[in-house]
Amino acid sequence: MAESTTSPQQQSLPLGFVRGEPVIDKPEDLYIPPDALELILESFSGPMDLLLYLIRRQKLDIVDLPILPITKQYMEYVEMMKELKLELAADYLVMAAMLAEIKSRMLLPRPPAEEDEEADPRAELVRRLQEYEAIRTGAGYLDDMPQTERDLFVVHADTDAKDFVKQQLPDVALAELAVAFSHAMAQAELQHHHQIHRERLSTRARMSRIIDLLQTHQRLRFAQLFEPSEGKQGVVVSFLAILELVKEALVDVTQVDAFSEIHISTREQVYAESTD
Amino acid sequence: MQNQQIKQLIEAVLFVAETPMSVAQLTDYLLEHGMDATRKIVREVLDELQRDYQERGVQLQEIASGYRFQTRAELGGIIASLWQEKPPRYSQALLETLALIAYRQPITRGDIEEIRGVSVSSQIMKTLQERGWVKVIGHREVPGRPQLYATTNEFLDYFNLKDLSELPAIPEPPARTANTGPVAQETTAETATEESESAP
Amino acid sequence: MQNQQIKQLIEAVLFVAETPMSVAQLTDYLLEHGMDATRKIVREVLDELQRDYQERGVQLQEIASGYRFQTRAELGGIIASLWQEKPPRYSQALLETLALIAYRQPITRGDIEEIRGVSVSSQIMKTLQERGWVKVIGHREVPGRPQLYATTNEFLDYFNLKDLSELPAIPEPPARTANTGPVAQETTAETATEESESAP
Repeated sequence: MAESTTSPQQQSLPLGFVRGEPVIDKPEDLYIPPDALELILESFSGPMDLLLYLIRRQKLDIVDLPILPITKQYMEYVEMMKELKLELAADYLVMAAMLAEIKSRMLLPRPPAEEDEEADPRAELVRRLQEYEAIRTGAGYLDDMPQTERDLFVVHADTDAKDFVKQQLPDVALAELAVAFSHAMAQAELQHHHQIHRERLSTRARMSRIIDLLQTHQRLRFAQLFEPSEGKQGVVVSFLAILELVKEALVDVTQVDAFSEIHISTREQVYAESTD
Repeated sequence: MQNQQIKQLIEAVLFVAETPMSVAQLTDYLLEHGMDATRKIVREVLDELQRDYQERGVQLQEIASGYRFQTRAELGGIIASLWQEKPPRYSQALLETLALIAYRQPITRGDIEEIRGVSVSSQIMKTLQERGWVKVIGHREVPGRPQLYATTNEFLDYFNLKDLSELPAIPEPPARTANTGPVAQETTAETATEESESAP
Repeated sequence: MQNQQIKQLIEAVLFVAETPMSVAQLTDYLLEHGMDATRKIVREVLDELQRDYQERGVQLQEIASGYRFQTRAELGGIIASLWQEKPPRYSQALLETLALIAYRQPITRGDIEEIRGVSVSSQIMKTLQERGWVKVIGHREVPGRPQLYATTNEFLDYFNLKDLSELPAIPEPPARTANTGPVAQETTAETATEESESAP
């Protein structure tokens, strides 16, 4: 068992391999302990592997395969495998049947009228053995190639570059905003079935500005909210903004006496004073 | 030759190691692999490597926990773009919320929800405020004292606007005069505009 | 000076990139950063870097999907011991299956079974596909439409190959005997693939 962990190395003339390890020469000799035998038998990667092993062990020529002795030896191995109840048996039995068939065809007398081209019953098996042997060689080449994670390692250097990666913020185009607005309004129109008036933007903006001012000045004189330089239109906008703010219950407008100074304060402010 | 191999090995190990390696760790590592190394030798090799990489795209840097290879400091900014992702896109919900705040300010979340017919997620309001485009400018004095939202100067700057009056005009909502059939009601703002344009 | 900077940048990028980078990718990257680069320049810089690292502990290797820095192959065993885990070893059955796909692609599972004389375990095909070494590239148009397997660039990368022609040659498959059936189709498919692969 300990042998199975030793590192594999290809021999010059491999007879067979147990997971890449060269196989001892005479597995059929009885002195081999059953454990080892099982290990060897289990290690054939298939019937072709076993067959190739048998041929190579006896230094036989694949092309002129002596089918009788090979079939006999092959069957011996398969019997051993059956005794050891190895699961692989099915594929090996298919091969056994094929060998038996070739053997019987070789024993039959050849009809004289056959063409020259008439295949040797062994031809197909020989072809497969040759191809299998080529592939085994290829598998060996692959195993010998320098492999990532085994023979070489991809390397990386550290970098502080990731610190420079900025989180990108989405871009929005002004037109997108207008489209989004009209989309939202169209939705509202469909949902609520009531008329939504187009508002004067400047009024809305002015409302924001007044509330903003009220954040810093608790009370504002009415006159402070009008900028003469804005002209008549500016006065109207400011006035509309104040009315709208009152309507939306955002500000309070107070006047102590008729014609006295009018004051604007936030509702919040009034609320705070009254509870004090 | 032995020294050449030690140098190659130290170099490779430093490039492969996940963490920086100290002189002591490197020396132990070499000794474990049967190499005749001392701290002095290792230190000399590290000095040599540092010189070798002086003008290269990566450099051997000594930091508190040992030595490591890292990219040249000046290249950081350019290399960063290897990890730079394309900017994400805002959702339609966010854009509509922003548009409503821009065109209808000051406005409460409730107002926005009423117009859009769906609730506005806190995440959207948070994103807009973090971006610096929207701020709370007060409360409406009604039960619950909802916050009033307005756009900021940063918002104007981003969209290259002098003031809100420069926001693009938006299509009038579809007219609902008495003799317009049920179809007109349901047309979207866009088609309504086309209609009014094609009308003589 | 410009060239010196391009070289440092390519070197640094290759050392930090998560995947190998091709000449085209590197050229695009440089152009995006306002550097005056052509594929020819990039190729020259890569050649120069390969020479610079010839005798070092790490080397610049060209593989199927581009260039990457990796440790010197001779140091493999020693460096592997930095990690506790043993490097992966693959069974003879897996290697034979992989070799069949690599050398005889495109190939069906039935072909593999015929040559190996055993049914191919699903586990092996799963492992090969999970490792990204093998993929299905189509079907053979015969009854049952069996899937055709081929190897991937990751396979080449893993085995340190630029393309399939770098695999050591094995004997060509022996011609089938005259009275064996439907093979003609297969051979045409194979030569077609080889042609397209050898074209750069």
